[in-house]
Amino acid sequence: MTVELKNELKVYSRPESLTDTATHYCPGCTHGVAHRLVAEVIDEMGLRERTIGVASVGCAVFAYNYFDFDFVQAPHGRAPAMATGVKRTLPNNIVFTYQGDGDMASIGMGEIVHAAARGENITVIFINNANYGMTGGQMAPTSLPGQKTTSSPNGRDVETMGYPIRAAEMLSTLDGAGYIVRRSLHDPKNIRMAKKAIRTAFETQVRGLGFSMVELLSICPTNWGMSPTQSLQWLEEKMVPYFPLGDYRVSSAVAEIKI
Amino acid sequence: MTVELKNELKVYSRPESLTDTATHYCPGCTHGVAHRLVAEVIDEMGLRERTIGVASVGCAVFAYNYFDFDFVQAPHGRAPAMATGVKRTLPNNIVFTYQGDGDMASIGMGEIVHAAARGENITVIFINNANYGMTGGQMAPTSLPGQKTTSSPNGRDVETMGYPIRAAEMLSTLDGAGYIVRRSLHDPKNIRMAKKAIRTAFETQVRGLGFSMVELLSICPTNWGMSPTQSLQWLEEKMVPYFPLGDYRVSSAVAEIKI
Amino acid sequence: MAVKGRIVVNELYCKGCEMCVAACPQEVLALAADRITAKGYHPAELIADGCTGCGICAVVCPDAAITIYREAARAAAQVRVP
Amino acid sequence: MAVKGRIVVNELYCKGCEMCVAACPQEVLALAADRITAKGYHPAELIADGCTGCGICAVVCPDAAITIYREAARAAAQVRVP
Amino acid sequence: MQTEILIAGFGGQGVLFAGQLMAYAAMDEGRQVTWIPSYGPEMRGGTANCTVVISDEEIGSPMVRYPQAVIAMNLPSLEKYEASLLPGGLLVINASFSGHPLKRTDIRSVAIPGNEIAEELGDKRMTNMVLLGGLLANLPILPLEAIEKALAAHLPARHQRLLPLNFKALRRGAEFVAETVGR
Amino acid sequence: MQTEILIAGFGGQGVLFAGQLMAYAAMDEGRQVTWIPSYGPEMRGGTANCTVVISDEEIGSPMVRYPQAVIAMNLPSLEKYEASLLPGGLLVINASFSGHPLKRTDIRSVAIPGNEIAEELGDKRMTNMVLLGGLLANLPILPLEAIEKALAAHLPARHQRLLPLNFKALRRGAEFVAETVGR
Amino acid sequence: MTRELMKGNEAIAEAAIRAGLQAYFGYPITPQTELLEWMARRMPELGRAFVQAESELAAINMVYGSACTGARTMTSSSSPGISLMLEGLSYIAGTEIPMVLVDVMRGGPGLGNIAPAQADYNQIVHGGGHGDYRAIVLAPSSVQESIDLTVLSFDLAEKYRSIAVVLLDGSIGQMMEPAELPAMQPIRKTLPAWAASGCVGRDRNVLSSIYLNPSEEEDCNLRLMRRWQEIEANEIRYKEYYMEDARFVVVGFGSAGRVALSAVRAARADGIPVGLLRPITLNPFPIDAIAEISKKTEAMLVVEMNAGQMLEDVRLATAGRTPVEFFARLGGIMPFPDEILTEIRSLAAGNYSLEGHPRNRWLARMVNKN
Amino acid sequence: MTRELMKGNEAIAEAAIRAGLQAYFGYPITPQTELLEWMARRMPELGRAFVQAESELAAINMVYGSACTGARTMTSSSSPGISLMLEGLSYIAGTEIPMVLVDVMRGGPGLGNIAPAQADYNQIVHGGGHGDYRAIVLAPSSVQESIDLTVLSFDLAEKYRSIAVVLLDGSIGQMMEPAELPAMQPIRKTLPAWAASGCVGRDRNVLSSIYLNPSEEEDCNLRLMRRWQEIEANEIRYKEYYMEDARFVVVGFGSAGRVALSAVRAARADGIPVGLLRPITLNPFPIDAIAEISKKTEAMLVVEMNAGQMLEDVRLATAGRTPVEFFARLGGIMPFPDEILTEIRSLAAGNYSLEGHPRNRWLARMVNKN
Ligand SMILES: Cc1ncc(C[n+]2csc(CCOP(=O)(O)OP(=O)(O)O)c2C)c(N)n1
Ligand SMILES: Cc1ncc(C[n+]2csc(CCOP(=O)(O)OP(=O)(O)O)c2C)c(N)n1
Ligand code: SF4
Ligand code: SF4
Ligand code: SF4
Ligand code: SF4
Ligand code: SF4
Ligand code: SF4
Ligand SMILES: [Mg+2]
Ligand SMILES: [Mg+2]
Repeated sequence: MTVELKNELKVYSRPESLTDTATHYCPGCTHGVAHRLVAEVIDEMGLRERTIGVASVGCAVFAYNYFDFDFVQAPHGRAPAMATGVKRTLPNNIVFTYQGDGDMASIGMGEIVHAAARGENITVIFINNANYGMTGGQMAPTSLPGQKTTSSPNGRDVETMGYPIRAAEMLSTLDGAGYIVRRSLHDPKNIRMAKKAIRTAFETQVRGLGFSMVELLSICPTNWGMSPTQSLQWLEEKMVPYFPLGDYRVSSAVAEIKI
Repeated sequence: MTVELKNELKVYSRPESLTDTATHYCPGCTHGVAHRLVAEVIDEMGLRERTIGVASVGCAVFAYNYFDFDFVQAPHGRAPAMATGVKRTLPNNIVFTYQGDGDMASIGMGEIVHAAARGENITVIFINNANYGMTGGQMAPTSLPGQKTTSSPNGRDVETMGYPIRAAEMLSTLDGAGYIVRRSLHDPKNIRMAKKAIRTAFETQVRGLGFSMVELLSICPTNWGMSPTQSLQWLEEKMVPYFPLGDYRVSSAVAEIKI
Repeated sequence: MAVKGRIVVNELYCKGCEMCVAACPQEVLALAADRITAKGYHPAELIADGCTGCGICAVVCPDAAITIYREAARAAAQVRVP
Repeated sequence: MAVKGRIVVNELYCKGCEMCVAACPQEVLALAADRITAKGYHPAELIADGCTGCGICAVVCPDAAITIYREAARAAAQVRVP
Repeated sequence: MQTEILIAGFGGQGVLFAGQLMAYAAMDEGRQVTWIPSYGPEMRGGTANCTVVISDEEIGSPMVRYPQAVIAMNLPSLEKYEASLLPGGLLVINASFSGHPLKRTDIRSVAIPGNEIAEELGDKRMTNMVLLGGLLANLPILPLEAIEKALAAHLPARHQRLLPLNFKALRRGAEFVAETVGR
Repeated sequence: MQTEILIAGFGGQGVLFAGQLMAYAAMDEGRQVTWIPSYGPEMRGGTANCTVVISDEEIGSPMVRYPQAVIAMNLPSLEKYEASLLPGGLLVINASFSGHPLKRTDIRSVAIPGNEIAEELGDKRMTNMVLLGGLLANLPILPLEAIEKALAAHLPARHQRLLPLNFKALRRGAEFVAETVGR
Repeated sequence: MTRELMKGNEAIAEAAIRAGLQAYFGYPITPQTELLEWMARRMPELGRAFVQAESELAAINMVYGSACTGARTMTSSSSPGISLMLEGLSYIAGTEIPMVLVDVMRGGPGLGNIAPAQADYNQIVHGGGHGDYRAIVLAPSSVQESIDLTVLSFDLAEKYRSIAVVLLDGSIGQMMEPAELPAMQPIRKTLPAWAASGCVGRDRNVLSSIYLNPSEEEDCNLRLMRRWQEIEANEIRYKEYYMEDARFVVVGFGSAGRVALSAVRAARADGIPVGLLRPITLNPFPIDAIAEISKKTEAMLVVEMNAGQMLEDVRLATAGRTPVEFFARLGGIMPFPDEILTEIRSLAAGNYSLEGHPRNRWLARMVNKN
Repeated sequence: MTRELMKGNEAIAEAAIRAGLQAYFGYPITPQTELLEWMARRMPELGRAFVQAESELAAINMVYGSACTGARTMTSSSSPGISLMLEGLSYIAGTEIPMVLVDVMRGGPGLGNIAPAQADYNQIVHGGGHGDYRAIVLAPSSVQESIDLTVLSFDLAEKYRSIAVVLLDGSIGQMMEPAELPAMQPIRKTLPAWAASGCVGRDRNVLSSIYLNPSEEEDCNLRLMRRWQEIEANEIRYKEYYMEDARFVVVGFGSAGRVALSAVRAARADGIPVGLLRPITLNPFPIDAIAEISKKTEAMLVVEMNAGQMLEDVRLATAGRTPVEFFARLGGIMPFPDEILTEIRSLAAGNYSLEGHPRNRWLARMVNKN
């Protein structure tokens, strides 16, 4: 049906920093939400022409097709190193990586720890969806104990497969980190909080206050084998308890940022 | 001079688990102390024939020449992965890595974090001497702020070179870790405490209680440009404050171990 | 009397994930059972009066497919969305 | 009267680092200025009476070059060293 | 003699399984056979396809440039593969998705309302079987019975109860006769 | 004409610097020259050596199998390199470390109590200069003055005050005359 | 035993298990992932070691450790993942211990794509890692051959204390074909004398790739070279088709060889006297066989799914005796039989030369491809 | 300018700086470390970017990011470290952006030792990374040439949007020789159009190595191949010595070529008509020059510090026209002039053959080495 409004006003529309391209993400995948939030923040801060994104290897490997600013694409796990190279060469540009949990917390562990330890003045958007989405749902370092994946067919056995890694907590032990928080994308309230955190992270970088990372709990309906809405529920009920939302490192300087 | 004692008793001599080879270490280098302590513990626990050591790349690369049991030698930073391969294949053997701070905390960060997260049932002897000894004294992730090294000739500038990594604290955030402590080798009292910790770490492995690591603050007279005794003092005055000695993770099961 | 608003779903982007449908407090959204997009999805659409232009559907939409309009009078207030 | 002991320094291993010298509570150790080992180091040696066999020198010796002896009577007590 | 069939549609339409059934059947019939899927992130995009080659001698390429038959279960597949069909080849179209006119005039084609028939049979998931039936009726490389044997053997346990329905779907699809496309 | 000299001793005896001085001097004299050290973990073991090649034409290998001259500043070096010396070559020995008999009888050699002379001059670190002086006195490839110029130019600022002492050490060493080793 | 319809990746995994695999370490990557997933299910249920490593770098070093214990051990990956394993492979070669690597190649360079390619031939055959070392390289062209060569790879690796690589492209890994698996072999109980397994009642074993003294390193290198001479003498394998009366010969390995076979058949049907040589061991390479052929034939055609990597080895073997022409599709495209047939016809029509480089002629022909 | 006595590693570092280097990323490894240490001091004092990376893997990817901005950027390492950079190098090649890599080779395989070697020729010249790509490879044989080729490498890398490698062995890196440095070049102010530097007033630039669609990947591969044809046409460099009347020719690069020169001189003194060809670009390789020589000479001798890697490229170029013999020392040993002289004498005495493989004859001669 079509609703008629007299002298209506457009109060929200697709952010400018997104291209006019439909994503390849599965229906309901919150990678899309994370993209949108980053784009909205870049728009609101007027950073589009200054920003250089670093895509990683994962379902978001094609992020450069969806963001309307300069982008480079890193080998699996190496985005923080690549971002370091970009930022050190162009210190006045805004550089962020967009990485999945397999990319950042598994193969890319060395690079993320050292980027944080160096206080590299970059921003990391970390998508934790408790599995390797792109390759078809294998176990990630973030997969929950007992979680069934294609590489833990009987559920993750912590005795042989180890325990999930809480990246935000771990990286928060490093002095170079200015802002490290965890948020979730499972409902409007949390999505709004996620956006605020992304804003703060970019503000941290703009002010040169060191390494910033926002971990976002995200769904993978396809590999979780659930509908998008069921997935949101699973995230809230299963993931949030294991990956508590909150601020893990907010340097005093960052704490002063008012948005 | 020679002292004469009537019916004397030998109360201490070189441990059996050390070969009759003089080390290539510089005079006073506490790598030698760490070796001796490990050998004493292996002797006392009667593990010599069960133990497989994993040498890393650093001044201790030739550790296999000095320990009298089976040894393999890993690529730079990969000792925890190699140890995992050994331990998973021979679960009843005792497997430990011996790694420097460049090896473990720089290039090998990914492997050590994941070995700990997996709760890999191995022991890690981590020698923190605040620099890359073997290659001639470059900055390590553990080099102190302001510390002059051949790759930080004007002193480590935390703004551009980042902050020292406290490995014990960081790894302690991982659920797979059973025993993680930091000790120092700068005087007899601390050396005795270090030995006790090494004993506990191996007991942890023998009992199958998960990943264990003992971080040992160690001197590098040659590259620090000091005499061995000056170096011990520098360690105590400069390193200990930045790398507090103590127990960072002792699982309840490990806490029950009586030595 | 409630704010008046409306939304437009861009069918180039919409994948019929139903997240907006589930999130809409006014329950005025549903997937168009009769229609499929070029990509083969049933797109979301307004199915009843009562949209307040609250923007919640846009907040949850993973594909940034939704545009929100409000009646000028109220919109003036300009609650930043989302 | 103090425990009596003595030490033997194996010159194959000793590198004259002086850590034992610095650590010995009885100050009965010194480097042999007159002698050098095959590796070219002045080895440590006992220079005076008074060694108690406390084992501290062996505890600090990076090259496990030191063997400790004690007079049987007291040694019986067997304070594990180090 | 060698026959190459390409089956394409949305992920979830049972495209890959339909192809595997033909491969199992061909193997049981003692023929040489290869099955190869499109793989990887293409999944994400939502489309999937697989190629089945059935032959009497050692098979060369498992991938085919000009297949002898195509099952197009959705519009994008039809647009993508109509052109590649071998002249005189067979095009099986899921009519539920498109009535749009064909460009080729040198092929045989049959449009089957797969979804409708499946829903009419009471289970939307039968669409692939309906179209497979339609293919085999017009390209008799394998007897329907062989497919049914394969179904019985390889339908996941939790779906075995659907066996009869699958058979029905095959038969219903087999009732459609292809004709050469005219201007 | 090409001359190859190897200088070996403990780390810290100034072996590498002595070689570099010859290289600087040779360069200033307009000769071709290469200097190459032993490098890497060998340091740890405590021994160090370097090879200097001085020539009138483009130099091939900077490493040498049979040097024409060897300065052995300690016992291990003497044992290691005596054998490699070219027949008729010159062996300069730091007598402070060894009086032990030579095996070769086809070479010239000179034993100089380097440490004693250095300590007598008041600075143990002069040992390398004493032996270098001894070498150049018996293998006149470079004038002592050239070495002195190099010293003045390359002695670290903090050691410049030791310049005269270095000169003295060179001269003292140059007073020793080599003779062919007899049985 | 009976034939089953199996996916290449899964067939290789099960074949390795039945060959007595004791430990598997790997990391997911398309188009190899099904192999890891099969191991993830089967190895634990058999009580054997399986670890999904944090990276390929970790995986190869886990294999390194496992191989040091004398166990049958392996990993698998695809192009970018293999590049990350090269340091480890060089160490393993230098340590002279056996291991098996399965490489399911995809399109490159870089992230490239996941379609089938053969562009890592040089990396695997001519030593991607640092230092002088060689690996035995086996190249299957079907699911059945993948099974057979996987089993063989373990035996060869152990016989020569060498790395053995099973090298295939994504299409073989992803394809289903009927094939027969071997019977389950029992796990070897005795350990090799060199294994690091605890020095019970023997002197310690040390396994390392370090020889600080160059002359000892030279000895190690010479030992490796001489072992390789043995391998060259004993292990060269290849398959010939229609060679009796062939005046033209196509050379291709793996999928390219398989596709070429269709083209050769078609050409034979046209009466063109063409044969096919399909190398099965890419290393050691069938140099003498090709040299012999080059003495008897008018011209040869090398077909690859890369820009002419094996081509150079073929040219080296022919030593300028016979013109060698080249055809390839790149970047994940498999050549189609009709394309190769066209090339064969052109060859038979006398379009070949000893001058210049065949790659340049091919590039000229590729001008209006795509 | 005046000659200074400089260590190879430091001379290369300063030469790169004077060539306008904007960013350096590296990790310590013997025998390359002095290069990094020089950068650690000089780059910050010039206000340019220097990062001691956490690993070679990180270093090459920092370079990747930096190169994407259009800056002059480089890294340096030695054998094992280079193996860790191969995935990144493949990505950089696939992204078609310029960068410079300095590889100071040491003894291998594995950890091996730190003595001078040339055993990574194949890794660098024949693509150690996955996929079809090539890098321009320059091989200096002295400190002066190291300086000159380092400067050249930046120009070539940018001209062809290619990786340029300066490949040397530890002895050149560690050796001091008198040499002359170039004047300091100003840093380029303008950015190339393709650079990712912020999309101010232009459409966005995206730099990646992905072509999910195989036919686009094929286009990329073909584009790389055609660019390489240009490079082959324009950039081949080599140096000839005593070639006029040479009936025998020695071929060697870098240090091996340098040592061979002493031997050739000595042989000439003995009246043996022998010359030397020293390839300076190992990639592209002086194929035609060698082909020409092979037409005019009785026999050739390849001398390397590896087990015969460049040897195969020389044999390929000679296409069986001329016997090629081989001599090498391995594992960190530099051949000595007298050894090569012996080989030249033997060659002149007629000890050469077209049959069999020269490597096998050399191995036979190596029986009682060491
Ligand atoms: C070196 C390397 N190893 C493995 C892969 C295969 N690979 C592609 S994406 C991926 C995992 C991605 O998972 P994650 O980072 O969690 O992203 P998601 O898809 O879940 O968003 C892997 C293993 C690769 N491309 N490169
Ligand atoms: C892949 C690789 N990179 C670099 C090196 C060079 N390297 C050898 S030891 C070492 C650092 C060792 O430092 P650390 O681990 O702190 O040990 P230490 O010598 O201080 O005890 C480095 C960088 C190497 N051998 N391999
Ligand atoms: S696979 Fe999972 S993560 Fe990837 S796009 Fe689909 S839903 Fe999103
Ligand atoms: S360099 Fe430092 S760490 Fe290495 S042996 Fe010498 S003192 Fe010890
Ligand atoms: S949330 Fe967006 S994509 Fe999903 S159904 Fe609603 S409009 Fe379509
Ligand atoms: S704007 Fe608010 S009321 Fe209107 S459709 Fe969206 S969610 Fe429902
Ligand atoms: S501590 Fe050991 S090595 Fe050092 S001087 Fe004393 S005995 Fe010698
Ligand atoms: S045993 Fe004790 S008293 Fe005796 S020398 Fe050693 S430290 Fe001194
Ligand atoms: Mg993920
Ligand atoms: Mg260290």
